Amino acid sequence: MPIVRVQEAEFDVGRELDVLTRGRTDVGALASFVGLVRDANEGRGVTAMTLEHYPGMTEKALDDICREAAARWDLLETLVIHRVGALKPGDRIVMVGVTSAHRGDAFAACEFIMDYLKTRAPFWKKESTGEGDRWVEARSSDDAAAQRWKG
Amino acid sequence: MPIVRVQEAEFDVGRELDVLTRGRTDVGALASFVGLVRDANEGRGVTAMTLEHYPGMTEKALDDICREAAARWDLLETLVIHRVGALKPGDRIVMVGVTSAHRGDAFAACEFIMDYLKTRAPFWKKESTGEGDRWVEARSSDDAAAQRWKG
Amino acid sequence: MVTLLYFASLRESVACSREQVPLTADTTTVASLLDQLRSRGERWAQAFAPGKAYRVAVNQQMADLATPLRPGDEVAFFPPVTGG
Amino acid sequence: MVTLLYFASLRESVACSREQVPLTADTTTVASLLDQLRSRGERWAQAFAPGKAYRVAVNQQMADLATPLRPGDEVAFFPPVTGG
Repeated sequence: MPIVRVQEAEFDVGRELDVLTRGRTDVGALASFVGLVRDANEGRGVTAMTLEHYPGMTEKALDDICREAAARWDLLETLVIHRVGALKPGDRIVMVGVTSAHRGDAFAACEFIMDYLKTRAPFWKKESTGEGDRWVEARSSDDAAAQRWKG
Repeated sequence: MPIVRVQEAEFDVGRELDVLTRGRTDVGALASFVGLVRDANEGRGVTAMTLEHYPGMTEKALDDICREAAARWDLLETLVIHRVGALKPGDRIVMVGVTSAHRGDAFAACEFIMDYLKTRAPFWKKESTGEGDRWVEARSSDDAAAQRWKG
Repeated sequence: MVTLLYFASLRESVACSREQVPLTADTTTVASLLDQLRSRGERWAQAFAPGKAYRVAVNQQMADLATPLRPGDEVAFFPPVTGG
Repeated sequence: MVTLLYFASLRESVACSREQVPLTADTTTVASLLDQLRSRGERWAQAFAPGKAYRVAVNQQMADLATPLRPGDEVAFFPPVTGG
Protein backbone atom coordinates (compact mmCIF):
# COMPACT_ATOMS: atom_id res chain seq x y z
CA MET A 1 0.00 0.00 0.00
CA PRO A 2 1.87 3.08 -1.19
CA ILE A 3 2.17 6.03 1.18
CA VAL A 4 1.35 9.16 -0.83
CA ARG A 5 1.02 12.68 0.52
CA VAL A 6 0.58 16.05 -1.19
CA GLN A 7 1.01 18.91 1.26
CA GLU A 8 2.06 22.52 1.69
CA ALA A 9 4.03 21.77 4.86
CA GLU A 10 7.71 20.93 5.00
CA PHE A 11 8.53 17.27 5.70
CA ASP A 12 11.23 15.66 7.86
CA VAL A 13 13.20 13.29 5.63
CA GLY A 14 14.75 11.29 8.46
CA ARG A 15 11.45 10.77 10.24
CA GLU A 16 9.69 9.72 7.03
CA LEU A 17 12.43 7.23 6.17
CA ASP A 18 12.39 5.84 9.71
CA VAL A 19 8.73 4.93 9.28
CA LEU A 20 9.68 2.69 6.35
CA THR A 21 12.09 0.56 8.37
CA ARG A 22 11.19 0.90 12.07
CA GLY A 23 10.48 -2.37 13.83
CA ARG A 24 11.19 -4.41 10.70
CA THR A 25 13.93 -6.94 10.13
CA ASP A 26 13.12 -7.86 6.53
CA VAL A 27 14.40 -4.63 4.95
CA GLY A 28 17.85 -4.95 3.42
CA ALA A 29 17.80 -1.79 1.32
CA LEU A 30 16.27 1.67 1.56
CA ALA A 31 16.77 3.91 -1.47
CA SER A 32 15.54 7.47 -1.30
CA PHE A 33 15.51 10.70 -3.22
CA VAL A 34 14.89 14.32 -2.25
CA GLY A 35 14.34 17.05 -4.84
CA LEU A 36 15.03 20.66 -3.83
CA VAL A 37 14.47 24.14 -5.28
CA ARG A 38 17.68 25.44 -6.87
CA ASP A 39 18.51 29.13 -7.01
CA ALA A 40 19.16 28.91 -10.74
CA ASN A 41 17.39 27.18 -13.64
CA GLU A 42 18.47 27.32 -17.26
CA GLY A 43 20.75 30.25 -16.55
CA ARG A 44 18.19 32.39 -14.72
CA GLY A 45 18.32 33.23 -11.04
CA VAL A 46 15.30 31.87 -9.18
CA THR A 47 14.08 33.78 -6.12
CA ALA A 48 10.85 31.89 -5.44
CA MET A 49 8.68 29.14 -6.82
CA THR A 50 4.99 28.25 -6.68
CA LEU A 51 3.79 24.71 -7.22
CA GLU A 52 0.28 24.21 -8.55
CA HIS A 53 -1.35 20.80 -8.74
CA TYR A 54 -4.58 19.02 -9.66
CA PRO A 55 -6.04 17.91 -6.32
CA GLY A 56 -7.41 14.40 -6.48
CA MET A 57 -5.70 13.41 -9.69
CA THR A 58 -2.27 14.07 -8.19
CA GLU A 59 -2.71 11.55 -5.40
CA LYS A 60 -4.15 8.98 -7.83
CA ALA A 61 -1.26 9.47 -10.25
CA LEU A 62 1.36 9.08 -7.51
CA ASP A 63 -0.41 6.02 -6.15
CA ASP A 64 -0.53 4.48 -9.65
CA ILE A 65 3.18 5.13 -10.19
CA CYS A 66 4.07 3.46 -6.87
CA ARG A 67 1.88 0.47 -7.71
CA GLU A 68 3.50 0.14 -11.11
CA ALA A 69 6.93 0.15 -9.43
CA ALA A 70 5.76 -2.53 -6.98
CA ALA A 71 4.58 -4.66 -9.91
CA ARG A 72 7.96 -4.37 -11.63
CA TRP A 73 10.29 -4.91 -8.68
CA ASP A 74 10.31 -6.84 -5.44
CA LEU A 75 9.47 -4.05 -2.99
CA LEU A 76 8.36 -3.82 0.63
CA GLU A 77 7.17 -0.19 0.95
CA THR A 78 6.98 2.90 -1.24
CA LEU A 79 6.56 6.49 -0.09
CA VAL A 80 6.08 9.72 -2.05
CA ILE A 81 5.63 13.15 -0.47
CA HIS A 82 5.26 16.17 -2.76
CA ARG A 83 4.84 19.75 -1.63
CA VAL A 84 2.64 22.38 -3.28
CA GLY A 85 2.28 26.12 -2.80
CA ALA A 86 5.00 28.70 -2.23
CA LEU A 87 8.60 27.49 -2.02
CA LYS A 88 11.98 29.19 -2.04
CA PRO A 89 15.49 28.10 -3.08
CA GLY A 90 16.83 25.41 -0.75
CA ASP A 91 13.35 24.12 0.11
CA ARG A 92 12.57 20.46 -0.37
CA ILE A 93 9.94 19.81 -3.06
CA VAL A 94 9.59 16.05 -3.17
CA MET A 95 10.84 12.92 -1.50
CA VAL A 96 10.61 9.28 -2.55
CA GLY A 97 11.55 6.31 -0.37
CA VAL A 98 11.57 2.65 -1.38
CA THR A 99 12.40 -0.41 0.72
CA SER A 100 13.27 -3.86 -0.52
CA ALA A 101 15.20 -6.93 0.55
CA HIS A 102 17.83 -6.08 -2.09
CA ARG A 103 19.46 -2.86 -3.22
CA GLY A 104 19.06 -3.32 -6.97
CA ASP A 105 15.27 -3.36 -6.66
CA ALA A 106 15.22 -0.39 -4.29
CA PHE A 107 17.46 1.78 -6.48
CA ALA A 108 15.64 0.98 -9.72
CA ALA A 109 12.18 1.53 -8.25
CA CYS A 110 13.18 4.83 -6.61
CA GLU A 111 14.54 6.24 -9.86
CA PHE A 112 11.57 4.88 -11.82
CA ILE A 113 9.12 6.60 -9.47
CA MET A 114 10.93 9.93 -9.85
CA ASP A 115 11.12 9.63 -13.64
CA TYR A 116 7.43 8.81 -13.92
CA LEU A 117 6.43 11.47 -11.39
CA LYS A 118 8.28 14.04 -13.53
CA THR A 119 6.23 13.18 -16.61
CA ARG A 120 2.89 11.90 -15.27
CA ALA A 121 1.97 13.56 -11.98
CA PRO A 122 -0.02 16.77 -12.47
CA PHE A 123 2.21 19.38 -10.83
CA TRP A 124 3.31 22.64 -12.43
CA LYS A 125 6.07 24.97 -11.32
CA LYS A 126 6.06 28.73 -11.70
CA GLU A 127 9.39 30.41 -11.04
CA SER A 128 9.99 33.97 -9.94
CA THR A 129 13.17 35.38 -11.49
CA GLY A 130 14.67 38.84 -11.80
CA GLU A 131 12.87 39.07 -15.13
CA GLY A 132 9.46 38.25 -13.67
CA ASP A 133 7.44 35.08 -13.22
CA ARG A 134 7.34 32.26 -15.72
CA TRP A 135 5.92 28.78 -15.93
CA VAL A 136 8.65 26.18 -16.08
CA GLU A 137 8.56 24.29 -19.37
CA ALA A 138 8.61 20.51 -19.50
CA ARG A 139 12.01 19.12 -20.43
CA SER A 140 12.62 16.60 -23.17
CA SER A 141 15.31 15.05 -20.94
CA ASP A 142 12.55 14.11 -18.48
CA ASP A 143 10.57 12.45 -21.27
CA ALA A 144 13.68 10.55 -22.28
CA ALA A 145 14.31 9.46 -18.67
CA ALA A 146 10.77 8.08 -18.39
CA GLN A 147 10.95 6.50 -21.84
CA ARG A 148 13.90 4.28 -20.98
CA TRP A 149 11.80 2.23 -18.53
CA LYS A 150 9.57 1.09 -21.39
CA GLY A 151 12.22 -1.25 -22.89
CA MET B 1 35.92 16.40 -0.41
CA PRO B 2 34.12 13.16 0.42
CA ILE B 3 32.74 12.65 3.93
CA VAL B 4 33.74 9.15 5.02
CA ARG B 5 33.20 7.63 8.45
CA VAL B 6 33.70 4.10 9.78
CA GLN B 7 32.21 3.69 13.23
CA GLU B 8 30.63 1.30 15.70
CA ALA B 9 27.94 3.78 16.69
CA GLU B 10 24.52 4.02 15.10
CA PHE B 11 23.99 7.01 12.78
CA ASP B 12 21.00 9.31 12.29
CA VAL B 13 20.08 9.20 8.59
CA GLY B 14 18.01 12.38 8.59
CA ARG B 15 20.66 14.40 10.38
CA GLU B 16 23.42 13.16 8.09
CA LEU B 17 21.39 13.97 4.97
CA ASP B 18 20.54 17.42 6.34
CA VAL B 19 24.24 18.23 6.53
CA LEU B 20 24.51 17.68 2.77
CA THR B 21 21.88 20.28 1.89
CA ARG B 22 21.58 22.70 4.83
CA GLY B 23 22.14 26.35 3.95
CA ARG B 24 22.68 25.55 0.26
CA THR B 25 20.56 26.62 -2.69
CA ASP B 26 22.52 24.87 -5.45
CA VAL B 27 21.39 21.33 -4.62
CA GLY B 28 18.62 20.06 -6.88
CA ALA B 29 18.90 16.36 -6.06
CA LEU B 30 19.83 14.25 -3.05
CA ALA B 31 19.99 10.50 -3.64
CA SER B 32 20.66 8.25 -0.70
CA PHE B 33 20.85 4.64 0.29
CA VAL B 34 20.70 2.80 3.60
CA GLY B 35 21.65 -0.86 3.96
CA LEU B 36 20.25 -2.82 6.91
CA VAL B 37 20.78 -6.21 8.53
CA ARG B 38 18.07 -8.65 7.45
CA ASP B 39 16.84 -11.46 9.64
CA ALA B 40 17.40 -13.97 6.84
CA ASN B 41 20.12 -14.51 4.26
CA GLU B 42 20.17 -17.26 1.65
CA GLY B 43 17.46 -19.15 3.48
CA ARG B 44 19.07 -19.08 6.92
CA GLY B 45 17.72 -17.15 9.88
CA VAL B 46 20.20 -14.51 11.06
CA THR B 47 20.18 -13.61 14.77
CA ALA B 48 23.28 -11.38 14.87
CA MET B 49 26.10 -10.10 12.71
CA THR B 50 29.65 -8.91 13.28
CA LEU B 51 31.40 -6.61 10.84
CA GLU B 52 35.17 -6.74 10.68
CA HIS B 53 37.19 -4.24 8.66
CA TYR B 54 40.73 -3.21 7.78
CA PRO B 55 41.28 0.06 9.65
CA GLY B 56 43.07 2.62 7.54
CA MET B 57 42.51 0.91 4.21
CA THR B 58 38.75 1.03 4.66
CA GLU B 59 38.66 4.81 4.87
CA LYS B 60 41.05 5.14 1.91
CA ALA B 61 38.98 2.75 -0.21
CA LEU B 62 35.74 4.59 0.55
CA ASP B 63 37.38 7.93 -0.15
CA ASP B 64 38.74 6.62 -3.47
CA ILE B 65 35.31 5.32 -4.47
CA CYS B 66 33.69 8.69 -3.72
CA ARG B 67 36.37 10.51 -5.69
CA GLU B 68 35.91 8.20 -8.64
CA ALA B 69 32.17 8.92 -8.54
CA ALA B 70 32.87 12.67 -8.43
CA ALA B 71 35.13 12.31 -11.48
CA ARG B 72 32.42 10.47 -13.42
CA TRP B 73 29.39 12.60 -12.54
CA ASP B 74 28.64 16.21 -11.76
CA LEU B 75 28.35 16.04 -7.96
CA LEU B 76 28.30 18.50 -5.10
CA GLU B 77 28.87 16.30 -2.02
CA THR B 78 29.30 12.61 -1.26
CA LEU B 79 28.91 10.90 2.10
CA VAL B 80 29.55 7.32 3.19
CA ILE B 81 29.08 6.03 6.74
CA HIS B 82 29.74 2.35 7.44
CA ARG B 83 29.34 0.64 10.78
CA VAL B 84 31.58 -2.11 12.16
CA GLY B 85 31.32 -4.39 15.18
CA ALA B 86 28.27 -6.17 16.53
CA LEU B 87 24.94 -5.60 14.75
CA LYS B 88 21.54 -7.25 14.90
CA PRO B 89 18.67 -7.65 12.42
CA GLY B 90 17.04 -4.29 11.69
CA ASP B 91 20.23 -2.33 12.42
CA ARG B 92 21.58 0.03 9.79
CA ILE B 93 24.93 -1.05 8.36
CA VAL B 94 25.77 1.60 5.79
CA MET B 95 24.48 4.83 4.34
CA VAL B 96 25.47 6.72 1.21
CA GLY B 97 24.31 10.23 0.30
CA VAL B 98 25.06 12.12 -2.90
CA THR B 99 24.02 15.64 -3.88
CA SER B 100 24.00 17.13 -7.35
CA ALA B 101 22.23 19.82 -9.35
CA HIS B 102 20.44 17.06 -11.28
CA ARG B 103 18.83 13.79 -10.28
CA GLY B 104 20.39 11.58 -12.95
CA ASP B 105 23.89 12.29 -11.63
CA ALA B 106 22.86 11.82 -8.00
CA PHE B 107 21.12 8.48 -8.62
CA ALA B 108 23.91 7.04 -10.75
CA ALA B 109 26.68 8.10 -8.36
CA CYS B 110 24.83 6.76 -5.31
CA GLU B 111 24.34 3.34 -6.89
CA PHE B 112 27.90 3.32 -8.23
CA ILE B 113 29.30 4.02 -4.76
CA MET B 114 27.28 1.16 -3.25
CA ASP B 115 28.27 -1.27 -6.01
CA TYR B 116 31.96 -0.42 -5.65
CA LEU B 117 31.80 -0.44 -1.86
CA LYS B 118 30.38 -3.97 -2.04
CA THR B 119 33.35 -5.23 -4.05
CA ARG B 120 36.25 -2.97 -3.05
CA ALA B 121 35.94 -1.75 0.53
CA PRO B 122 37.57 -4.14 3.04
CA PHE B 123 34.63 -5.13 5.25
CA TRP B 124 33.66 -8.69 6.12
CA LYS B 125 30.42 -9.94 7.63
CA LYS B 126 30.09 -12.86 9.98
CA GLU B 127 26.53 -14.03 10.58
CA SER B 128 25.18 -15.87 13.60
CA THR B 129 22.46 -18.34 12.63
CA GLY B 130 20.71 -21.19 14.37
CA GLU B 131 23.38 -23.45 12.86
CA GLY B 132 26.28 -21.42 14.27
CA ASP B 133 28.43 -18.60 12.97
CA ARG B 134 29.60 -18.33 9.39
CA TRP B 135 31.47 -15.82 7.27
CA VAL B 136 29.25 -14.40 4.56
CA GLU B 137 30.56 -15.32 1.13
CA ALA B 138 31.03 -12.74 -1.57
CA ARG B 139 28.27 -12.81 -4.17
CA SER B 140 28.83 -13.00 -7.89
CA SER B 141 25.81 -10.68 -8.31
CA ASP B 142 27.80 -7.97 -6.52
CA ASP B 143 30.72 -8.46 -8.90
CA ALA B 144 28.31 -8.21 -11.82
CA ALA B 145 26.78 -5.02 -10.39
CA ALA B 146 30.21 -3.41 -10.10
CA GLN B 147 31.27 -4.68 -13.51
CA ARG B 148 28.50 -2.87 -15.38
CA TRP B 149 30.02 0.54 -14.56
CA LYS B 150 33.12 -0.35 -16.56
CA GLY B 151 31.37 -0.11 -19.96
CA MET C 1 -23.19 18.63 -18.07
CA VAL C 2 -19.46 18.04 -17.75
CA THR C 3 -17.06 19.88 -15.46
CA LEU C 4 -14.05 21.46 -17.16
CA LEU C 5 -10.87 22.29 -15.24
CA TYR C 6 -7.87 24.29 -16.47
CA PHE C 7 -4.46 24.35 -14.82
CA ALA C 8 -1.24 26.35 -14.79
CA SER C 9 -0.35 28.32 -17.95
CA LEU C 10 -3.45 27.04 -19.73
CA ARG C 11 -5.65 28.32 -16.90
CA GLU C 12 -4.04 31.73 -17.33
CA SER C 13 -4.38 31.61 -21.13
CA VAL C 14 -8.13 31.02 -21.05
CA ALA C 15 -8.64 33.05 -17.84
CA CYS C 16 -10.77 30.27 -16.38
CA SER C 17 -10.08 27.60 -13.78
CA ARG C 18 -13.38 25.75 -13.67
CA GLU C 19 -16.69 25.76 -15.51
CA GLN C 20 -19.61 23.52 -16.31
CA VAL C 21 -20.74 23.03 -19.89
CA PRO C 22 -23.61 21.04 -21.33
CA LEU C 23 -22.79 17.90 -23.23
CA THR C 24 -24.52 18.21 -26.61
CA ALA C 25 -25.04 15.63 -29.31
CA ASP C 26 -21.95 17.13 -31.00
CA THR C 27 -19.62 16.87 -28.00
CA THR C 28 -19.24 13.15 -27.49
CA THR C 29 -15.44 13.00 -27.35
CA VAL C 30 -12.55 15.12 -26.12
CA ALA C 31 -11.89 16.12 -29.75
CA SER C 32 -15.38 17.49 -30.28
CA LEU C 33 -15.35 19.26 -26.92
CA LEU C 34 -12.10 20.94 -27.98
CA ASP C 35 -13.71 22.07 -31.25
CA GLN C 36 -16.47 23.67 -29.23
CA LEU C 37 -13.98 25.42 -26.94
CA ARG C 38 -11.91 26.73 -29.86
CA SER C 39 -15.03 28.25 -31.40
CA ARG C 40 -15.37 30.55 -28.38
CA GLY C 41 -12.92 33.05 -29.87
CA GLU C 42 -9.31 34.00 -30.38
CA ARG C 43 -8.13 33.36 -26.80
CA TRP C 44 -9.54 29.84 -26.79
CA ALA C 45 -8.53 29.04 -30.36
CA GLN C 46 -4.95 29.98 -29.55
CA ALA C 47 -4.81 28.09 -26.25
CA PHE C 48 -5.84 24.89 -28.02
CA ALA C 49 -4.24 25.59 -31.40
CA PRO C 50 -2.83 22.59 -33.30
CA GLY C 51 0.76 22.04 -32.22
CA LYS C 52 0.22 23.52 -28.74
CA ALA C 53 1.50 21.14 -26.09
CA TYR C 54 -1.36 20.40 -23.73
CA ARG C 55 -2.65 17.32 -21.98
CA VAL C 56 -6.18 16.13 -21.24
CA ALA C 57 -7.43 14.05 -18.34
CA VAL C 58 -10.94 12.62 -18.08
CA ASN C 59 -12.07 11.70 -14.58
CA GLN C 60 -8.49 12.19 -13.37
CA GLN C 61 -6.98 9.70 -15.79
CA MET C 62 -4.82 10.76 -18.72
CA ALA C 63 -6.94 10.78 -21.86
CA ASP C 64 -6.63 11.59 -25.56
CA LEU C 65 -8.67 13.14 -28.35
CA ALA C 66 -10.67 9.98 -28.92
CA THR C 67 -11.72 9.54 -25.29
CA PRO C 68 -15.55 9.54 -25.13
CA LEU C 69 -17.37 11.91 -22.76
CA ARG C 70 -20.38 11.14 -20.60
CA PRO C 71 -22.59 13.35 -18.45
CA GLY C 72 -20.93 14.07 -15.10
CA ASP C 73 -17.36 13.62 -16.39
CA GLU C 74 -14.57 15.80 -15.07
CA VAL C 75 -12.40 16.94 -17.97
CA ALA C 76 -9.09 18.69 -17.22
CA PHE C 77 -6.79 20.54 -19.60
CA PHE C 78 -3.22 21.40 -18.63
CA PRO C 79 0.30 21.86 -19.99
CA PRO C 80 2.92 19.08 -19.77
CA VAL C 81 3.71 18.51 -16.09
CA THR C 82 6.78 19.94 -14.36
CA GLY C 83 6.71 18.67 -10.78
CA GLY C 84 9.37 16.81 -8.83
CA MET D 1 60.93 -6.43 7.52
CA VAL D 2 57.38 -6.25 6.23
CA THR D 3 54.19 -6.26 8.29
CA LEU D 4 51.65 -8.93 7.37
CA LEU D 5 47.96 -8.60 8.25
CA TYR D 6 45.25 -11.24 7.94
CA PHE D 7 41.53 -10.59 8.05
CA ALA D 8 38.23 -12.41 8.50
CA SER D 9 38.07 -16.10 7.52
CA LEU D 10 41.70 -16.01 6.37
CA ARG D 11 42.77 -14.71 9.78
CA GLU D 12 40.95 -17.63 11.37
CA SER D 13 42.42 -20.15 8.91
CA VAL D 14 46.02 -19.18 9.65
CA ALA D 15 45.31 -18.34 13.31
CA CYS D 16 47.23 -15.09 12.99
CA SER D 17 46.11 -11.48 12.66
CA ARG D 18 49.43 -9.67 12.43
CA GLU D 19 53.14 -10.52 12.22
CA GLN D 20 56.42 -9.12 11.02
CA VAL D 21 58.60 -11.11 8.65
CA PRO D 22 62.02 -10.32 7.20
CA LEU D 23 62.20 -9.48 3.52
CA THR D 24 64.79 -11.83 2.03
CA ALA D 25 66.43 -11.81 -1.38
CA ASP D 26 63.84 -14.42 -2.38
CA THR D 27 60.77 -12.47 -1.27
CA THR D 28 60.72 -9.53 -3.63
CA THR D 29 57.10 -9.79 -4.77
CA VAL D 30 53.73 -10.81 -3.37
CA ALA D 31 54.07 -14.12 -5.26
CA SER D 32 57.37 -15.03 -3.61
CA LEU D 33 56.10 -13.96 -0.18
CA LEU D 34 53.13 -16.31 -0.69
CA ASP D 35 55.50 -19.18 -1.59
CA GLN D 36 57.30 -18.56 1.68
CA LEU D 37 54.05 -18.54 3.66
CA ARG D 38 52.79 -21.75 2.02
CA SER D 39 56.01 -23.51 3.01
CA ARG D 40 55.14 -23.02 6.69
CA GLY D 41 52.97 -26.13 6.69
CA GLU D 42 49.55 -27.59 5.93
CA ARG D 43 47.47 -24.84 7.51
CA TRP D 44 49.23 -22.15 5.48
CA ALA D 45 49.45 -24.16 2.28
CA GLN D 46 45.68 -24.72 2.39
CA ALA D 47 44.81 -21.12 3.21
CA PHE D 48 46.70 -19.93 0.14
CA ALA D 49 46.13 -22.96 -2.08
CA PRO D 50 45.74 -22.32 -5.82
CA GLY D 51 42.10 -21.63 -6.58
CA LYS D 52 41.36 -20.22 -3.10
CA ALA D 53 39.66 -16.85 -3.37
CA TYR D 54 41.75 -14.33 -1.48
CA ARG D 55 42.83 -10.74 -2.05
CA VAL D 56 46.08 -8.93 -1.35
CA ALA D 57 46.67 -5.30 -0.51
CA VAL D 58 50.07 -3.66 -0.28
CA ASN D 59 50.21 -0.45 1.72
CA GLN D 60 46.40 -0.44 1.79
CA GLN D 61 46.00 -0.51 -1.98
CA MET D 62 44.71 -3.55 -3.83
CA ALA D 63 47.68 -5.47 -5.24
CA ASP D 64 48.36 -8.64 -7.21
CA LEU D 65 50.95 -11.41 -7.36
CA ALA D 66 53.43 -9.31 -9.33
CA THR D 67 53.37 -6.35 -6.94
CA PRO D 68 56.94 -5.75 -5.68
CA LEU D 69 57.66 -5.58 -1.94
CA ARG D 70 59.96 -3.16 -0.17
CA PRO D 71 61.12 -2.98 3.45
CA GLY D 72 58.49 -1.40 5.66
CA ASP D 73 55.56 -2.40 3.43
CA GLU D 74 52.23 -3.40 4.98
CA VAL D 75 50.89 -6.48 3.21
CA ALA D 76 47.33 -7.62 3.93
CA PHE D 77 45.62 -10.87 2.96
CA PHE D 78 41.87 -11.27 3.12
CA PRO D 79 38.86 -12.98 1.51
CA PRO D 80 36.66 -11.19 -1.05
CA VAL D 81 34.91 -8.35 0.75
CA THR D 82 31.30 -8.54 1.95
CA GLY D 83 30.45 -5.15 3.44
CA GLY D 84 27.59 -2.81 2.64
